[in-house]
Amino acid sequence: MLEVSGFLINSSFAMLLLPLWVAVMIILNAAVPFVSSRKLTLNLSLGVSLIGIIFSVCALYFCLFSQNAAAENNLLWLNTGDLRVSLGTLVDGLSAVIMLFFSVIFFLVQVYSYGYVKEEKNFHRFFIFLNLLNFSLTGLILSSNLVQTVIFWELSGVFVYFLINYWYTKKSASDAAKKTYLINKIGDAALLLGVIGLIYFSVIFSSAENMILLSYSNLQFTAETLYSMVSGKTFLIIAMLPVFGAMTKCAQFPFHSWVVDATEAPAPVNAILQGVIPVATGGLLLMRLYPLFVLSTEVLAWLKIVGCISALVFAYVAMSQNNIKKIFAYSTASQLGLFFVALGIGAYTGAGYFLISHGVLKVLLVLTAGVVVCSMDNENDIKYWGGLRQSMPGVALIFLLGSGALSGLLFSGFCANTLLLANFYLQDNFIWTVVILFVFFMSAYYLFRVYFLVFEGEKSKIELKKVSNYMKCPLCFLVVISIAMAFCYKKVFASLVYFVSLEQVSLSDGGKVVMLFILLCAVYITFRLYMSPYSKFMLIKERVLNKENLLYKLSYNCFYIEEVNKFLLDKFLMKFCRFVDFIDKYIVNGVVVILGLTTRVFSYLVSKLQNGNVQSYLAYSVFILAAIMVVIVGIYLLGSLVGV
Amino acid sequence: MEFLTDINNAFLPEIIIAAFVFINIFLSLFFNKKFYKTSQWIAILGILMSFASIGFVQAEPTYHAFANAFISNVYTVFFKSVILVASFFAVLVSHKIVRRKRARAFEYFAILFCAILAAMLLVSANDFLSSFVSFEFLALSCCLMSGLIKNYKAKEGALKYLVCAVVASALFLFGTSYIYGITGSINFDAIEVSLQGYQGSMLFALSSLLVIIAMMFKVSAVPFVNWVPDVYKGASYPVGMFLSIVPIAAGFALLSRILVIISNFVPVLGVVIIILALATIAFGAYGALRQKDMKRFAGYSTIVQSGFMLLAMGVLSPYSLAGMLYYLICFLFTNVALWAGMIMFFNSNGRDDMESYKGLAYNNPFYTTAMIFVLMSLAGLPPTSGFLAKFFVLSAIARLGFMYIIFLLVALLLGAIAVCLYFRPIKIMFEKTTETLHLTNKLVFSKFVFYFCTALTILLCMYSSKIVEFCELIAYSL
Amino acid sequence: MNILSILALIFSPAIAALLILSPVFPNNEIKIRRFAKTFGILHFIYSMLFLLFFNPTNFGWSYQKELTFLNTSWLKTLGVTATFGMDGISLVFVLLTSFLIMIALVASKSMIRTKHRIYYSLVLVLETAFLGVFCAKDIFLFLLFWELQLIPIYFLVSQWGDKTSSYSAMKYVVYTFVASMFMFLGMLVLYFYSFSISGVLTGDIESLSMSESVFALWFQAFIFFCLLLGFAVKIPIIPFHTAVAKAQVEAVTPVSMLMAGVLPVIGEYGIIRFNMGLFPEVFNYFAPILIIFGVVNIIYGACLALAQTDIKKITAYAGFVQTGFALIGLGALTELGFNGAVFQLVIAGLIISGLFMVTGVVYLRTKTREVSALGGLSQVMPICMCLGFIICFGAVGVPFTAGFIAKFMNLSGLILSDIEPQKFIVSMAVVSAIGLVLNACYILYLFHKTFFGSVLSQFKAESVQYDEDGNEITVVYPKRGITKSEIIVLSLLGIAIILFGIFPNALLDIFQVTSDVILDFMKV
Amino acid sequence: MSVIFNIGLYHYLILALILFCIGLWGVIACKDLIKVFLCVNLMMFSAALNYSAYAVYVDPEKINGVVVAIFIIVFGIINLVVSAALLISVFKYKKNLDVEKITDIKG
Repeated sequence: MLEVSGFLINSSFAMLLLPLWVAVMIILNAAVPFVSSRKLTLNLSLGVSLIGIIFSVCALYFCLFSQNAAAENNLLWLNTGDLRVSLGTLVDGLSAVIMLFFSVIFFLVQVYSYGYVKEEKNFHRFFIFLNLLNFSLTGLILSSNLVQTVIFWELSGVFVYFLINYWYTKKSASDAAKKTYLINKIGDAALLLGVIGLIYFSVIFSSAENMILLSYSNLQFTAETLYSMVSGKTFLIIAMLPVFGAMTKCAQFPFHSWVVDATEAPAPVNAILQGVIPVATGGLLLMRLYPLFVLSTEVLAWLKIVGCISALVFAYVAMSQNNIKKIFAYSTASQLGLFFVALGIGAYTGAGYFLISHGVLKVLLVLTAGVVVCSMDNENDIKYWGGLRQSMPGVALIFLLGSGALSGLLFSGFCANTLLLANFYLQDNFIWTVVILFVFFMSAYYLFRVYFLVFEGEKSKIELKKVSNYMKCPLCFLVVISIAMAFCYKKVFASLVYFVSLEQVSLSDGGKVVMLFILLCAVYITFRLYMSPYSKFMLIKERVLNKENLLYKLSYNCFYIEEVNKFLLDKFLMKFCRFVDFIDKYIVNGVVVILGLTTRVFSYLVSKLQNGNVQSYLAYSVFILAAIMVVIVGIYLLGSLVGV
Repeated sequence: MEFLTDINNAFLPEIIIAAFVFINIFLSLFFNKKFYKTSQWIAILGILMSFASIGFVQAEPTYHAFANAFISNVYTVFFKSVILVASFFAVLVSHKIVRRKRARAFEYFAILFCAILAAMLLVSANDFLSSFVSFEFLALSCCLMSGLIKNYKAKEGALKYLVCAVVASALFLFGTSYIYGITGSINFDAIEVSLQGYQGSMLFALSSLLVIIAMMFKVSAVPFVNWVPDVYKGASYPVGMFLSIVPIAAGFALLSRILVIISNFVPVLGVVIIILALATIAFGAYGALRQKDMKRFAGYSTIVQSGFMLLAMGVLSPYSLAGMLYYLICFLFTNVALWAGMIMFFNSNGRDDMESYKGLAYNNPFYTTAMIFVLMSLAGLPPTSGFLAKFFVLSAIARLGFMYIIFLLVALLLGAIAVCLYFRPIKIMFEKTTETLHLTNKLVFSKFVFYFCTALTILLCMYSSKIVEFCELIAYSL
Repeated sequence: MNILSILALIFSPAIAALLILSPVFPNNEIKIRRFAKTFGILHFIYSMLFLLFFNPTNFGWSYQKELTFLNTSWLKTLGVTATFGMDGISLVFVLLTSFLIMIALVASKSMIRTKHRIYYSLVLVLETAFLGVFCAKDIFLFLLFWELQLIPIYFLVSQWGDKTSSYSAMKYVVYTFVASMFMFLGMLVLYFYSFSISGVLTGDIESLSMSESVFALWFQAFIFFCLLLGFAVKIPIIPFHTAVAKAQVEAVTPVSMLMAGVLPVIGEYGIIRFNMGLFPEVFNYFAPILIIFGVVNIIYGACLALAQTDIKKITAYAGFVQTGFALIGLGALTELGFNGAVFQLVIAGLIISGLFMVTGVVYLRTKTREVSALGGLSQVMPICMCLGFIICFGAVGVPFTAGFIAKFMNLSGLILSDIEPQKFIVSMAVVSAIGLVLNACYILYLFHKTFFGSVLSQFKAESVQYDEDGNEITVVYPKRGITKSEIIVLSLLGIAIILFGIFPNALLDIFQVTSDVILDFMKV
Repeated sequence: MSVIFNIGLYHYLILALILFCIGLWGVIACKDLIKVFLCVNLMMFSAALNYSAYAVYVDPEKINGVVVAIFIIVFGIINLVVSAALLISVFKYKKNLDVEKITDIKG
């Protein structure tokens, strides 16, 4: 078994290129007009994902049982000047775990997607880009060095862009795609800049010829050298820039708005965006670069602050939204905020587990919501829904389990939440503990609010459409995964994903009870508010959940962040651009125009001079002659004066 | 018999031209309807004979003829051949004028030959008297030529030319009279001898300035420049072509020879000439920018070109002189080509305003292409000889020293404006128009001149090495 | 290699142009076009042969050849010779030029409707001028070919462009000419002062580079800036861009492609060859200025592009941004930056001409360039959009397109630079990273406004058909879609962009040794 | 008094200069073309005066200046002849010899 997995890992380049090849095959499939078959496309891409799963299981096995914890393959790609960039694969615990998560989820999402888009005209395009995304994310997860990460990082952004832009005739969708890409581009630029800064130091300090540039396997060394060599400020800037990259991909404040707008995308894409992308890009990057961050308390503090703001703000915002997709989007931002806080506080393993667990559950929820939305004829507003449990009990159950798990009551979500809480609690950090509990509370509130509003209560009038089984099966699998995850934390996850200098902790039973109590409180409040009206709660509902109430308005409009952004863009950036345009048109160009005009004026003067009167011609000549004579006489007089 | 030896050794071409003047006058007495057509052939014959006889002239070492009044050396021979070539082209393209003049065609050629003779004399004049005589002679014959055709504008042009010419010669005389007074001699060689050890004085400076300014009339440079477009407009095309080259070449020959003698004693003269040259270029360039008439445009263009040649005069080293000579050669062919092109156009539809060139490119691509090359050469753009010529002249200034860089810069920028003005006719030729214009020119001669000279403008750029060497050789002989 | 004559490489286009112009050639639009196209392809293949036999580890000039007339040098007495040669950088640019000319000739099929004879011959003459600049070994030969470009460009812009293109062509020519006059001034001064020092009158670049280091520094700086001004207008560096932008916008598409693709390369080639090659000391001193210019190009260009509503203007300004990155690389004075600059130049040539092609295709169909009048074209011209997106992402700098590598190299070259103070370099890098984001902004803005959203009624497909399954297929009206030649153009550009994105060393290895030599020279 | 009556070279020169200036002034200021030509002649003759004065005082052996002066007189007359011819033909068209009227070609 170890040999087999070793062989597979050594051929990991093939694993990387497989999705690309499949994408090409699908293009060919789509290009041949009459033979093109949708099933073939599905089978091809499912096949790739399956191979991915096998590969990652092997990788996991390899990492668990092999002596050398990491396997690395590298290929020199760009060699110029001092720069020697390699592309390669690195299979270690972290990448194996995330690879497994990714390939499994991707497999399920693809199955779901088939059900989702099988009627669409551009069916093949969807799968082409799914496979390309698969390629880029595989490359990202397996990347052996930071430069490669940058490359695949940006690449994944492009394919995400295309996936969101799937319905490009819809203006909102294409705008959302643009926004997503551009916001991510900010992160890309920051990350690129950070990596270039790191390159500077690694080229200068470690000039070993055959070393892989910014390789992850000796990142620790690089980071420590860097820390010892440069000033704290420089180090902080360099370490901070990748954090910004991760913030955009993980939709942290203030780069969150793309994930909200991207809900225009098809549901599977949405699931990938909220579940897979943060794990495979931002999360992975942060965990990879953790050796760098650990050295600077400022960076960790920054992680904490950003995460805390996002977690609180977006959880709060999610509580009042009506669009189901937006609720999940804000929920994603909020939960990933928790991940940031966890990393900031030093809970490396716990944060990783939380991240993956959240990924699985968020995919589950978004996909479930997708099923519901599909059957409700693309109605997103939960106010018009209700009582769906009768018509689709299975989905309702899955949704209930999913929200329970995500809010931390069940399965892997419970494990993840307890882990986080333990880390906060054990570090004697009371304020953080309160904050995180508050976030848990709010999460439970908005998740169950959705459940109650959608599946319980009065039945809505909208007629239900039949939903393909392709869309329903993956949901069950996801629940199973979540359950399975709950059991393999200690044996598998914690032994693979760890940070050497940080110890792993677990929550005491008392803490678990407290947490469960708070969560149940939240569920109860929600239940009382939305399910069985209770007079006292109704009062709250009328007072607080009122369109006129400031708190509610803030929550409903997401603290007007979007408006502020828009204001900045329209009033500031565009004004500035127009100002530059003005300068260009009237000043830079104006100088040229004026020069041209002077030429014209001169030529006009000359033509006026040429008045046809021969006497004036003579007069000009005599005048010039006299002028030169005067000058010469002057020179001679001056000369004689000086001579005297 | 010394007289005859002089003629044989130094004056053969001039004598042949003079003989043809008389032949022409004589022939003009016999009027016959068919006979006048031969006048052009006779003129061609005269010029060819004269050109051939240049080979018999003593050029090395310098030959002093007629009691040292005229000289003959490589330098003068070069200018004489330039003048003869230019006149040859002028004769070739005067077919139309011969037809129009009919009986008086011989008179026309007689005056033309007078002008050639005068120009050649001016080139080889070696004292103030001979230079003044040929100066006046050239002015008068050019004046008569430009007033030859029967319309008011020609007369007005001729009148303006005459007024300017006589004032210029008066200035010339007045200036030379003081130099005569200072040196006690009118002969250039004697002046050079007597000036040895001379410190220079204000009077000398002023008088040489007068002489130089008077010469500016011949080379059509500032300050005696305003007559140029008016006279060209009045004159007929072949005369315009002649005027735009021959007097200028002759003027430069004399100017350079006078400058060689006096420039050492007048320190600011070089700068004055450079400034005048720059002013000339500016005047020509700015004046041509608004021009609507092709003939006047050609006039301004001539001013620009002569300004560039004058620029080389301000430096007066063998190098710059060689540059000037090379420029002159290029200018000769390019300008001939320009005028020939204009003549071709004029002969086919009798119009000379620039607007009538509209849309020419679409029906006469070959003509247009050639014309573009000509204009590019005048503008100094590659791959034509004009580019090299400008390069040569400007490099002479660059060689002078860092203080002259400002002049160089101004010259270059004015050159850029010159590009602007030479693009104008091209632009007009490419403008869209409804009427189709065909050049119905059946005259082989003007066609030949046009295309031949255009080809030369390009070839001169490529096979320039030998020519530049040749020019340097000539410049050293001065 | 006997068959590889650099003279044939340079002058064959001009000869082909003469052949087209000559009365012997049939005045048949199709024949002229085919001939020109075939010639372009053959010329590209021929120049590829040069690459095949090129020894990339060669230090000096290869394929040297002097053009003699009657067995004497061109201007022997003035020390000016017509010597041509190629080193790695020249070769790369020659290949680019040949490729872009080929592309432009293919693209001309649908864009050029009148005066084919003159058009194709002018393009070929322009090619000779371009190649001559890259291969000239003598400053005056360089100048000759430099100014030779103006004439074809003038006609190409004015005759086949928009209504006001005549004016802008004139403006362009005069503006460039004025700047090149400064360059001329610098060259003349250099030529004579090196003569006064070395005693040899020569215009040969290599010999010149030996002598000028004796000059006073301020004098070197004077010449340096004279030359730089000439090159700056060609590139264009920002305050000198107005005429260039206008001409690019108003020219017909293939001409815009050539102008935006090759002219910046020529300008920066001049900087590399003269400013770096002749004045290393001064260049070391003034390199930060180049970086500032580069950053200004990026930011100012991007802001301008964002404020425009004309798709071609946006594209033109996008070109400025691209060249700005190359300027940064040049100014950084590191091997990485230098290689990145050369790489970026080649890639910018491909990318910007590609963008111009896309906008040209759109303009040809829709007859409008206003963003507000466009929209939803993805449904009527999907192929154009797909190919356009490759180029667009090349411009944005997405990995595995060449644009990414170029920008990555330039930025890291900048960071690695030794220029003091460090703060300056860092802030410049940060600003140019912001430029990266803005760059993406306007390019996506352009593409979204043009291609996405609901299709405007005037662009709707003419008819709708159904396939066997009953699905609706929009049948694109032939005039509105895209022609074969356009597909070829766009896909060739796209392939090139992706190819160099995946195998950057294929391009880099050609000129690395040359750039090493130049940079070693800089360090002395 | 002796300065005035002992006539020497400078008297001639100053006289010539005055004549020249008058001539120049006349050329520029006279509206009548005939006057203009006469003034030109005045200028030329002033030069002739210079030449002959110098011939006597500076170059007494060869007296080249006198020869020049004679030529100047001859050419002055030739000028007048040619100008007369031109003036007549211009007068035919314009019925006028005012300089300011003869401005058909301009611009």
